Amino acid sequence: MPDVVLEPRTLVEGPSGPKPKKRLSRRNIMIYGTLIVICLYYLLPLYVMVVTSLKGMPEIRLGNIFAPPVEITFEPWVKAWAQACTGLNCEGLSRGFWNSVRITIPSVLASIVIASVNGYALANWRFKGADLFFTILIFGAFIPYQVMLYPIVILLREIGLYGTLWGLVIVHTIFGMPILTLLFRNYFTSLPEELFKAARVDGARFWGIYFRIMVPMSLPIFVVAMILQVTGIWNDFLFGVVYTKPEFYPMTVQLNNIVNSVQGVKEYNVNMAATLLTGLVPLIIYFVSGKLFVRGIAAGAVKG
Amino acid sequence: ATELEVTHWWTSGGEAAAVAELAKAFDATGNTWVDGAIAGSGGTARPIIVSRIIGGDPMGAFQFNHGRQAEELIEAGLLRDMTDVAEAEGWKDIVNPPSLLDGCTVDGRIYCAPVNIHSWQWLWLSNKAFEDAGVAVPTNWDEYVAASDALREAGKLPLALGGQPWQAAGLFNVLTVALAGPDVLVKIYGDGDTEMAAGPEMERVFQAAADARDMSQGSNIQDWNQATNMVITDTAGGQVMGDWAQGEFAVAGEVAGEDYSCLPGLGVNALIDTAGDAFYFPVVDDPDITAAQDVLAATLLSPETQVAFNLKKGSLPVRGDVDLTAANDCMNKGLEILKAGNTLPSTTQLNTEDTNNQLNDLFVEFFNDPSMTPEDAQARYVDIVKSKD
Amino acid sequence: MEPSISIRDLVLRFGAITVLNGLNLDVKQGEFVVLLGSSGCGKSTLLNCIAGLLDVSEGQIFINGRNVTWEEPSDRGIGMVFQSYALYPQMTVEGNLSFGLKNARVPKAEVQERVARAAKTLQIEPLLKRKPAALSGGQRQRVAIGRALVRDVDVFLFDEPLSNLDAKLRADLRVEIKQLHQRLRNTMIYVTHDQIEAMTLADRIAIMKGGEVLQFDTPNEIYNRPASRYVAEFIGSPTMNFLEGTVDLSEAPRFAGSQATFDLDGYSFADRPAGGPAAFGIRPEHIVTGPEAAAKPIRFDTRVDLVEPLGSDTLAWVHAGDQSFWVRMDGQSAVRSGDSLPIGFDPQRANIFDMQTEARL
Amino acid sequence: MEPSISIRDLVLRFGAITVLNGLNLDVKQGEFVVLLGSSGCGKSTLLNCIAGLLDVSEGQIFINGRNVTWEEPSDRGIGMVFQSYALYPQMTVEGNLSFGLKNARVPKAEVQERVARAAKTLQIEPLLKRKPAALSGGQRQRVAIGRALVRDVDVFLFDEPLSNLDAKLRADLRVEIKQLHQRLRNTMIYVTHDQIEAMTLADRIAIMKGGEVLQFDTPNEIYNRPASRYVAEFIGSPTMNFLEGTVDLSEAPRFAGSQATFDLDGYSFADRPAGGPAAFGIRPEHIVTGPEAAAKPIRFDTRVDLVEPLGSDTLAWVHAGDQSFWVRMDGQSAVRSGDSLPIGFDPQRANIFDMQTEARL
Amino acid sequence: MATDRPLSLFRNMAAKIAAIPMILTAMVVFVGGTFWTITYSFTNSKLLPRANFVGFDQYERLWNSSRWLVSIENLMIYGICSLILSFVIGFLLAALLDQKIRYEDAFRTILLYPFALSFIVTGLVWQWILNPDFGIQFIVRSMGWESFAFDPLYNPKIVIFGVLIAGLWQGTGLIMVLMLAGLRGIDQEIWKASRVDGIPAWKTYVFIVIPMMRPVFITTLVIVASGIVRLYDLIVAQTGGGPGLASEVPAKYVYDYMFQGQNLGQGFAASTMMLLAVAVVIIPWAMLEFGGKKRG
Ligand SMILES: Nc1ncnc2c1ncn2[C@@H]1O[C@H](COP(=O)(O)OP(=O)(O)OP(=O)(O)O)[C@@H](O)[C@H]1O
Ligand SMILES: Nc1ncnc2c1ncn2[C@@H]1O[C@H](COP(=O)(O)OP(=O)(O)OP(=O)(O)O)[C@@H](O)[C@H]1O
Ligand SMILES: [Mg+2]
Ligand SMILES: [Mg+2]
Repeated sequence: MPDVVLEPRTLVEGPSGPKPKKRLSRRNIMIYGTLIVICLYYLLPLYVMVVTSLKGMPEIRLGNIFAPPVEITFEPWVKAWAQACTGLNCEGLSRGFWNSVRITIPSVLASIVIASVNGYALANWRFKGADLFFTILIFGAFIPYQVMLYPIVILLREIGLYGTLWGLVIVHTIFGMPILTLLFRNYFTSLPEELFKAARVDGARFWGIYFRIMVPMSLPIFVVAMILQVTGIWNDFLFGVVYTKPEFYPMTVQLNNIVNSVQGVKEYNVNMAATLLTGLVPLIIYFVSGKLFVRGIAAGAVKG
Repeated sequence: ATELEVTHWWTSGGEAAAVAELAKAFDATGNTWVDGAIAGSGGTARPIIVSRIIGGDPMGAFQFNHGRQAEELIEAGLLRDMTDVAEAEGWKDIVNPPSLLDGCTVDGRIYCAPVNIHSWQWLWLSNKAFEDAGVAVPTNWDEYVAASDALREAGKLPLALGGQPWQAAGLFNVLTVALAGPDVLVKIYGDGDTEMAAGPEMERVFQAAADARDMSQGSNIQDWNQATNMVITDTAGGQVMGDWAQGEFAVAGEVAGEDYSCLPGLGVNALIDTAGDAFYFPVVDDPDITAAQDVLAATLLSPETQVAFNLKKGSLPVRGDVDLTAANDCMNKGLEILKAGNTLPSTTQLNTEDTNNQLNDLFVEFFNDPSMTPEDAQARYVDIVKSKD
Repeated sequence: MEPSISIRDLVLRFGAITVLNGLNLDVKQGEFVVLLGSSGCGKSTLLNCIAGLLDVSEGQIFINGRNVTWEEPSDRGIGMVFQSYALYPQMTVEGNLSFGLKNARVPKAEVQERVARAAKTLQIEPLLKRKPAALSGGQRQRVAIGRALVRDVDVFLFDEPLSNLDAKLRADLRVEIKQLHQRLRNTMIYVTHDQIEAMTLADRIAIMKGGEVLQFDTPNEIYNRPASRYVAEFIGSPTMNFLEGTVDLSEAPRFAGSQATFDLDGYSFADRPAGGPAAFGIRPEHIVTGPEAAAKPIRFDTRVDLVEPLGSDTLAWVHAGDQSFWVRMDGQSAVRSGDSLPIGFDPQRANIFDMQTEARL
Repeated sequence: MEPSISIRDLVLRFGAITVLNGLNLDVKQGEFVVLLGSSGCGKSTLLNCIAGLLDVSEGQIFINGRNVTWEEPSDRGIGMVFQSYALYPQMTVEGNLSFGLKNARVPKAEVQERVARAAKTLQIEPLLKRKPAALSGGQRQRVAIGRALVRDVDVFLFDEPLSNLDAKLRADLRVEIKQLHQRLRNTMIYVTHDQIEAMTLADRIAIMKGGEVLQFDTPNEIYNRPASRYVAEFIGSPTMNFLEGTVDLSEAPRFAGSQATFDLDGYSFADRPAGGPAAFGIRPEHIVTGPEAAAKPIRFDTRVDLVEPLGSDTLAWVHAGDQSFWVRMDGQSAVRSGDSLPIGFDPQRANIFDMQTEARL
Repeated sequence: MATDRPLSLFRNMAAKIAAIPMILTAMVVFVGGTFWTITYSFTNSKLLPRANFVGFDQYERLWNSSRWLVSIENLMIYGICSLILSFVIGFLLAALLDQKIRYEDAFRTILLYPFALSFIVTGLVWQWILNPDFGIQFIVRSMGWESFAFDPLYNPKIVIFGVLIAGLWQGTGLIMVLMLAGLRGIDQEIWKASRVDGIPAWKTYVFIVIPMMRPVFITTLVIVASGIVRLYDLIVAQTGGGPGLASEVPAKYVYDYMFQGQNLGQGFAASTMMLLAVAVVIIPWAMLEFGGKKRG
């Protein structure tokens, strides 16, 4: 290193190097302490559910819901999954599981496809009146589901889809549309507009740009939408039961039946096991793709 | 064999066992009962049933409380006219009391098949609880009220009452019948007699309701059968609930008269109403299903089915000509009253669901808010009666 | 020969805001036109109108004599290069280049051939299999140019293609674009707000302001004979120096300023100038300093306020009374802040503007 | 006088990556130092270390003789101005200026007085009640400077403050910053990768590369006697021309290139240069053209490849054999692509670098 | 040749066709359904919708109903508390997680997982934990503190806060993620500037960062507020509206009257009031927020 003329070293005193980082600094204790306490609070219900679902009824009746099981039994899980009765059907949740899968997959796909196309059209192809429709959609986000129950029954009847799986898919698509469209629109708006222009100059049209340019760039937001929809649709009870028939009843109908049909005493352990079993799919999705979820939201979902 | 989907909300232990009897009988005819149980209550199940019918994809049959609930569906021509089956089976002659069939009749045509009689007017008492409290098992409402302090002291809840609105309203209506008499009830609900509603008889009922409110303070439960369970486990002195509670006692293995006592009409007016469940049959295109519907209707009222079903359900059969030797103490009490003709129409027959719903709201509020005076409650009661149609 | 691009009375509004206001422009075949103007003056808007990416509110656009006002961007025979490169991030360079061709259903063999040719022209052959994320800024911009190149278009549109690059790269790519134009001889329209780019690249420059074209002429003409004071100030760094005063055209043209009065011998006036209040403008590099100044017809004795040594040149900010000047001197100049410095210049090198209309006299 | 800022053996690592590697730097009181280097060389990192925004991995930092290595940024007596302005968007200009003071519990009257003074210095008084969103880029940057100004700090740190502005504004603000420095005489450290800014603003420039300081000297020295080939190439636009060949120091120093061989009369060699393979560098503006070229000791007959008229100057890219040169000529030059052009230059003006070490001979 | 301005209807044809599902949903379902609802709110429909108009009778009855008034009051209390608390808690959690901490992923997942569970499940679990006979109250008492009382679900005065506890537990994770995303979007130089200015972190958050997160807050607001208005499942699962009417909410009123009470007209009147309230807030706001500007 030529030419760097240093002053005589008269100054070399006092601290040097990195700040001594106390692993247990007050600040760290506060932060981690708070976080751990909060996390314990958030985990408490899950803990109660798991613990209870592993106890036998006598043990539950003795009290303390927070106490760990003295004798672990998987009986309640077996019962919830395969034996719990609803009316005459004593197959537990297993009966509804595949229905839930059959409902969730097409509903999630359809609602995401439609909402993403909407968001894309709103963000990049702003036609006259687009804002109006969007405002109505946002308004729709606030309409209580119950209000729309009958109008939609009539609608589905008129288009001949009442009672079919596709009718239910349409209903899920409709009610998922407001929030998903908002997310997709915000995301697509945050993508550089020049890309869209470049593609138009390159001769791609509406669908070409959507499929070839936009979709490949939008993995994060698709993950967000997927997670939101899977959760929402999997957990839905009302639509599943109102717009289909027993052959399609989702798992939540069984859950409702198990939880609400009290046979003598409430079998809390079975209820909890059933609850956990029903929540398992969305829970797994959260635990697996939570990271992508956060990234997706950060990637533009919140840029209004 | 035709598959017939039947929707109902009988999912508690006793109820489910009873439904199984229906299904067994129906399956024995060579058809298949497809069970479409929806747990919860009529509130959960009804919109589902109605949606299915409006949506043009109805189930084969469904359960309603007979009375005015299905009126509009019938008027809209969505439900089948079962008069032919009724005539072929001679329901007119066998259904007892005959008023039951009136609930199914619109413009002279019969639209439903009643399956049982459920009466509300029962007080269930835990013998052991009173024993623990050191008082005799009461034989009427007043004794019961008098015993409440002793029960409290013994750490028992005097009166178990679930939090669901219909239970509160039911309790009140039972008190009305017992304390003011059936005529009052029929006048008020049937004729919308507001003077009667505001009158001194009802004042007394409201006072009694306030007593009941005091007695029920501290029931942290929602479902009716949890309340029943408190009586079964002797943690509560008693419960006012319809005869379906009987099914719970039965499932728990309790013996009437020994473990528990029952007082129809609260031991004051030994009367029972004739509410009940009935099956309706939506109009469908498929002739196979129509045929199966006819079979089901007939099966429901067959003597064997009636016996098997009602024993499990704890309700009374709709025909007087069946032999219920297996019936227990309480059931026999009911049968006797029925035989004696001491019946009155049920609130589901007298009121629209709308009125019942308003009554539910009023009484659930009353029973849960000790600051609401009986006078205030009565004033609102009069308003509801005034606006009923 | 008919103009390559011809814009007639173009009006563009965004809601209530009129961004382009009755703009007319004719670009010759093979010409390199630069649109220059300050931020927000409507350059990008105009370019987007030509490309068909914005729907015009009024007026018409012709490309090679064809009215394309309502045609799709891809049918207009244009290629466009953007400031942010706008490469499709999920495709390889090859994919980026061929995307437009595939959309136009060009046969596969031809696609390959054209991509190969473009890649060769731009020397990006080794990059063909990479994704844009793995490219440097300069390489990305080259790919973006390639994307226009493969499509064999008549007209290239550039929207500040070099703004995101650092100075060194910018200079290099500027030369490459210039060479590309010399080789292809396509019509090119190039938006920038960098004067150096404008001056070096353009056959003609259109100076824009508030959605209008103020002057459309060769760089030389714009630099030396700006049509208005705005143009004069806009072009040149440091900016032109102005003396305010009055022009008297009654006899021999004279300029009377607050500090000095002098003859305007040799100044080439525009057609029929009127006299009156005027601004006399002289560029910093047309001012000579020190001994040479004495030989000039107009002279000031100034004091130096600030010196900016650029290495290659030295700029000085000097004043005489309340009149300040930027002066450009040799890079080796030893002048210092506080020195006194005689300066001088020729009226021939000056531009005089009317104070009201701002137009060149 | 003790140095204003003194950096000793500064090491900074991000995880496994060492960004600054034992850096030393002494800045005098009141000096304007510019850190110049290409993107990613660690300029911002160094500045952030000085400001206390990054915890150093090793080494010490002194400000006015005080060891501040572990002090909080606000206690170091520094003010900082950022590229993105970093104004608090929801506060008025006044709020932005006074927020730090209020927080330090400066009495209200004094806050007002200081804000007023800073606003006056920066001529932003009329803007005090506006929010940043209602300001232009230049105004925003002035407010950002004001925020440092009100705090009466000893040292100003600037991180590319002008990069987000357009050329014209950049030039204006550059002058303002220079004048501000002349008035305040604070120590200022200024990061940029714009050479013009560096050359005009700096008392001394530190050229950085890969987390090290390559040369720390006055602009003039750096321009005319770059310590290494990297520095020479980095500074100056167009870049320095190089002829590669061999330096023979045995007798009279001679340079033997592929095209020509010539004496190095008058070249001032560094202390003890070795001969051998070397690059002979000459800046474009030190090359004379046309008839004058004949008088120079080194001459080439070249052909013009490309002409870039800048208005004030004209650049030409010429070649002789396989040796190319950038040449800078007068703005009025009529040279055209394809012309032949004799050029010439002095070895005195040249810089010769060792081919291996890249150091100046 | 495209010389003439084409009919504006046919510009962007593909976009319009692609937007048909959205347009249909908006117009037929949301607008159509709303008008249908409003229309039938003026009838005395019972079990089936019938066009038997009775003027404002349903509304009169609605506003005379103490249950409706209680419902509105509850929704107000719940809504305001839930909005404030979920924003405050969500933000605080996000700020905590934004401190460059280790195991951020784990913490985040834990805070977010309740969102995967339905309100039904949430309501059940919390009903249980809050049950005085074997939940928290029982535990605390059995630890020796006999007079401890915590039975929100059985105390009409505070039952709505019992619901709030569960609602927040379920929903704050999502808010936290949204806020975290917003925080990560803040220009790092702002933080540096405030540190140089010597502004303490909390002040930077309150006075600088939060005001900068407006877009995030808006998206969050839409999500939270729409959830509040539709509050139903949680109430049903946790309290069933009880004790008494103490935790009734409008959506439940609508549902109960439409289906339990078989008085569609009344349910529709209640819905109309809800929709009206939402429209009054949403439409002007959405116009401002989404209309006018071109992009984002
Ligand atoms: N979509 C739009 N809606 C409303 N106004 C717009 C829109 N796009 C651009 N404008 C306005 O039109 C004017 C011209 O914008 P344009 O982008 O053409 O400027 P520009 O000359 O390209 O500027 P820059 O050099 O900054 O790119 C600006 O005032 C801008 O605010
Ligand atoms: N937080 C960080 N973590 C890891 N590496 C970093 C981080 N910040 C900077 N670096 C790396 O340190 C090096 C120096 O970064 P720095 O920002 O100081 O460069 P710079 O000279 O300011 O560049 P520019 O001119 O682009 O601003 C870069 O290679 C960069 O990738
Ligand atoms: Mg632009
Ligand atoms: Mg930097």
